[in-house]
Amino acid sequence: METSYLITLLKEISDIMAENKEKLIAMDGIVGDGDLGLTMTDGFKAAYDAVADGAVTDAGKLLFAAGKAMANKVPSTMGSLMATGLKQAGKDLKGKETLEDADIAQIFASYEAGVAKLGGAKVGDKTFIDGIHPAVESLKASLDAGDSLVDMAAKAAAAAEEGFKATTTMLAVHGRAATRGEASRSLEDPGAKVASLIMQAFEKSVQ
Amino acid sequence: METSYLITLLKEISDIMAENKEKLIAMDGIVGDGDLGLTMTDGFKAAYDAVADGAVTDAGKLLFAAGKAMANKVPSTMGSLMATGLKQAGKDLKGKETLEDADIAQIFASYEAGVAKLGGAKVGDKTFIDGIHPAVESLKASLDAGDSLVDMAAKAAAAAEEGFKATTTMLAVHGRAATRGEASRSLEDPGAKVASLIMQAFEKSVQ
Amino acid sequence: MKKIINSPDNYIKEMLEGIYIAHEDDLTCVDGDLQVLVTKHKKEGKVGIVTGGGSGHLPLFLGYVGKGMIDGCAVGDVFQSPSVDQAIALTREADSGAGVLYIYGNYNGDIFTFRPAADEVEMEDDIETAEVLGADDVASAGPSAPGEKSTRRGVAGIFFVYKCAGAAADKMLSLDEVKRVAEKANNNVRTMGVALTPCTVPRVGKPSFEIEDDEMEIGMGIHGEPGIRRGKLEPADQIVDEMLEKIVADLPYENGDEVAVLVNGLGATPLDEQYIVTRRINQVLEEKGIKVYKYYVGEYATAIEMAGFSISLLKLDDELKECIDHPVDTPFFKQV
Amino acid sequence: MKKIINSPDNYIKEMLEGIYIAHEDDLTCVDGDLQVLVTKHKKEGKVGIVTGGGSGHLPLFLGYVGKGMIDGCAVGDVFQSPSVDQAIALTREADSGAGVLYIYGNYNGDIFTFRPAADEVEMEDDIETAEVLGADDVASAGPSAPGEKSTRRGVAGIFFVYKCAGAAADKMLSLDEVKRVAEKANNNVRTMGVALTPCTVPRVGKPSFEIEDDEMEIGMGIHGEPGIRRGKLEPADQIVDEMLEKIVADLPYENGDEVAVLVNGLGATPLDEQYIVTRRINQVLEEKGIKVYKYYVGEYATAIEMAGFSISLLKLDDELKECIDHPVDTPFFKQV
Ligand SMILES: Nc1ncnc2c1ncn2[C@@H]1O[C@H](COP(=O)(O)OP(=O)(O)O)[C@@H](O)[C@H]1O
Ligand SMILES: Nc1ncnc2c1ncn2[C@@H]1O[C@H](COP(=O)(O)OP(=O)(O)O)[C@@H](O)[C@H]1O
Ligand SMILES: [Mg+2]
Ligand SMILES: [Mg+2]
Ligand SMILES: [Mg+2]
Ligand SMILES: [Mg+2]
Repeated sequence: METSYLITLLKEISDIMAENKEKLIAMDGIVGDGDLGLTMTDGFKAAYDAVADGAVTDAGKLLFAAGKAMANKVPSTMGSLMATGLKQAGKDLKGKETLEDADIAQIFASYEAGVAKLGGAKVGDKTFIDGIHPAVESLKASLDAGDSLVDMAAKAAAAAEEGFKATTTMLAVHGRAATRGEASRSLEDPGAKVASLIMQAFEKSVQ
Repeated sequence: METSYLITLLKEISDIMAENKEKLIAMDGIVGDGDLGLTMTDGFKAAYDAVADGAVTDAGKLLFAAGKAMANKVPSTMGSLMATGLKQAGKDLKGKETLEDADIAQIFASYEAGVAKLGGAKVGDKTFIDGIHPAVESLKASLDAGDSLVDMAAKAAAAAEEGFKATTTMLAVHGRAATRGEASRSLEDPGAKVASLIMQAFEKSVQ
Repeated sequence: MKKIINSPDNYIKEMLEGIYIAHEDDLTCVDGDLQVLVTKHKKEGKVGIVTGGGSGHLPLFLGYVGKGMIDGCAVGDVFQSPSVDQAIALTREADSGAGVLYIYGNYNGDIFTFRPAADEVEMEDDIETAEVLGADDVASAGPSAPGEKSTRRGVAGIFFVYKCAGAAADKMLSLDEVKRVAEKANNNVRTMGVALTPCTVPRVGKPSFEIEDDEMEIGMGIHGEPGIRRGKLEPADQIVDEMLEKIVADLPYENGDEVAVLVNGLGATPLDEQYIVTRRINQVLEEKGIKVYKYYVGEYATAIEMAGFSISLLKLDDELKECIDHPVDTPFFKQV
Repeated sequence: MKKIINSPDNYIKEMLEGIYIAHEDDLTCVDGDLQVLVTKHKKEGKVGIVTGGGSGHLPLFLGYVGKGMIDGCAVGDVFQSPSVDQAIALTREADSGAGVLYIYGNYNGDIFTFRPAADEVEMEDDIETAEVLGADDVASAGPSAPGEKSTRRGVAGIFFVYKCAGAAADKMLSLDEVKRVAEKANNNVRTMGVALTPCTVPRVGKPSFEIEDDEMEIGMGIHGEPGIRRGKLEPADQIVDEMLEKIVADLPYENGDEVAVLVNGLGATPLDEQYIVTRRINQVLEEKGIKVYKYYVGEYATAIEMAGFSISLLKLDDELKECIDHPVDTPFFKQV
């Protein structure tokens, strides 16, 4: 695949955040300050806009530039984490001018690693990680199983959505939601929803 | 009549203001700042309380003391004007230990004169004066005609109420209501309503 | 009524107790009456400046009692005048032989308090007094004919009158001179306000007026009295333009004239919005060739928890500029 | 949403423009970026103190940039962090050879901004940096175990950290010493807030939470996040008692200990109510044998137009008392 596919992917992510803007505001309004819809919409749009012209063809440089744009645009908790995920993916894919399925899987693995490194959250902490991690695991399994890209994406999206749904069993330990202790358990984590949306966008991008 | 009648009169005035507290707040809320119900209730109560024990029997001193108490309690526009009316009546009745009907009429004439002197409002300026003035005129006429006190009071109360109603034809020139120019004309003047209430209380006090 | 209070009846008392606690080093009351408040830093031989009016306008009026500004203040209940006796006690305390200047808003309630008080201290204590009545609210009445007394109400612009008179007194000018400076400031200041929400007098318990979620009241009174126009809420720039149009037209300006500007929040307006307003004021005055010597932005005269703001312009000459520059140290307002 | 603005998208830009206009003599921006703000009165050889965080908290954070306090501030969009690049530009400007201390709230968004910036200026510019993270909100998390980093958020109490660190830096102490003083203040300050109404982020357009007319939210976050208890609105004294109970219990006090107290309005709370609260605080602390060295009352850290207040207590020793007494002159806060 050409690296211009990454522009399509970023466009799908940007679009899905815009479509879910109000939903994310509402979800974050319950556990946090309600800004997530704004930061995700503006941030992924900035990421896409920065590379939309196709001038950069190196996959790594493209993802890193997208991350940098997002970091400058929406330097909030999730904004910085998502930007760092993109930048980490950029670092790890540097030099690639075409993309294999394994590279695509690597993008999300790097993305998760970047977020985990900056934020220090572990699986089960009721964060973005709980949405993205099952998806990354699913991508690895699909690679091993030789699934088609379309199947890989569909399974990963389903895994992310499941991971998101499972956050209603977890106790928040990061950010404002942690204040609420046991009362936080039954609430959905909005950052994990973002992970699920990213994977849905991925699924669309390969159809 | 004994000068203790003045205590009864002040009690009736105090009571009628308390009964009309919300109504005065609402009326003043339309043209002014809405405080009139508070100041009239608190002020006339303070006036009554100051003399209720009957220790002072000089009609003049009694009225003056009532006015002073009111002045200290509610030093607002109408509060000061009403206090000054009481104090003027006090000055003019000084030395009286019993009251003739003419003295009673004089109380209200002095009251009007005190208010007019401090406030400088003329008949037709859409103020308290437009309620009290017709009542004072009516009292004079009743005296000349030899009406009973009960009749005097009833006629004066009716005159005050008519005076109050007539304020809806006048243009405000004093206080905040004046800002509104022609738009003020159709509005009832809350200060004139106070005059009408005072005269209603007077009517009750002689029954 | 959503307020952090204990009871409406104790509102003023408890508020004043808090003020004396927080500003113990600077403020004290006269004869145990919390409502009569004077500076602890009395300057002997200086003209005393005192003021007064209703509560509910903090930091007006009592917040300006201090070094370089005014010497004392009598406050009444919410939106109510202090009493004659309180004004008398205040005057006696503020005088240190050079006489006392009353600066208060042009409002019958307060006039009925301070004039009798002045009569009494002149008669009984031989204290020389003078008065200047703040009358800056262009929305409250038309301009007065030459020689006629103004029927306009005093609002936030009285801050500038305190500031200039306070500086003049601090420079040890005579009562006549301090009065002249105060009058000059008073004649040179114009204000207009706009309200977005009403305020609630604690003892009344309900809002002073009703207003729709998308409406504003231009020219409302500082007690929440009806203004000159009720209309749809407009963008900040448009509101500022309408207000400045009225303010600037009311006093002739020439190209190059200088002003001090007060952008005043009425109680519930975020500072952010006040600065958005400041930005536009600057643009408009620049266009009109009026130079801004100094900006004051913040809550200077409120109407309890009203949302909205007012703009005051003070036209300056060299003498007033010097007064504006004079340092001040009061509980609520400090200028270094 | 009832706001005096032009458009939500221009809210920050126009607000900042107004700030630079009104405080032209004291503040300037770095490289034309309005969101990176520094004092015009840079003191050579002094440790630079910088801060940053989201807009919507005026006068926090940028209002404390000035003499005797902090040197610069990077502000983000409403309730959003500034960017790493902005923090880098700010640090470079604030350094004058003695190093730079970051004081900002313990909040991931800001940590993700300032830590990478510190890495970069240390690497590229050889600027020595240190950081102290405000973590005073006792309602935001339990106390941290010894040695563990706090998970509490920073709120109004950061004012005291600025104040003390600012004084230390102004006395030309070293970076290590300024950091030590800042840390001491930070460890000694506790805050708790209560909200009566929500606030509306302009670009969101609707209130951050819903609350009944007779309810309050105890321990709400400074962005309007849910607090620790939603309940019926109580009398002021009762609210204060509950808050002080939590605040005082969180840090051991001995009879005779001295504190500085900050009573902070969240944006729409009248000063009157803040003084009613002050009065009660004084009563309670007196009962507990805690002596108040100084009160600060007013809007120090807001949540746009939220109604409510917070109480911060700073436990003092002789060194911190000296810092508290140090004069300050910033656009929003002056102490003579
Ligand atoms: N350390 C972390 N690692 C990963 N995700 C995190 C971390 N902390 C918080 N999050 C995610 O961030 C989301 C909130 O993001 P955001 O709205 O930007 O926070 P805030 O407004 O408090 O800055 C949470 O729902 C959670 O999923
Ligand atoms: N100069 C005056 N003489 C007589 N009555 C007056 C005068 N000025 C105002 N009033 C009366 O006062 C009433 C308002 O009183 P009040 O509510 O105390 O005023 P405010 O709240 O503006 O001080 C008006 O309705 C009017 O009748
Ligand atoms: Mg959020
Ligand atoms: Mg946020
Ligand atoms: Mg009134
Ligand atoms: Mg009234």
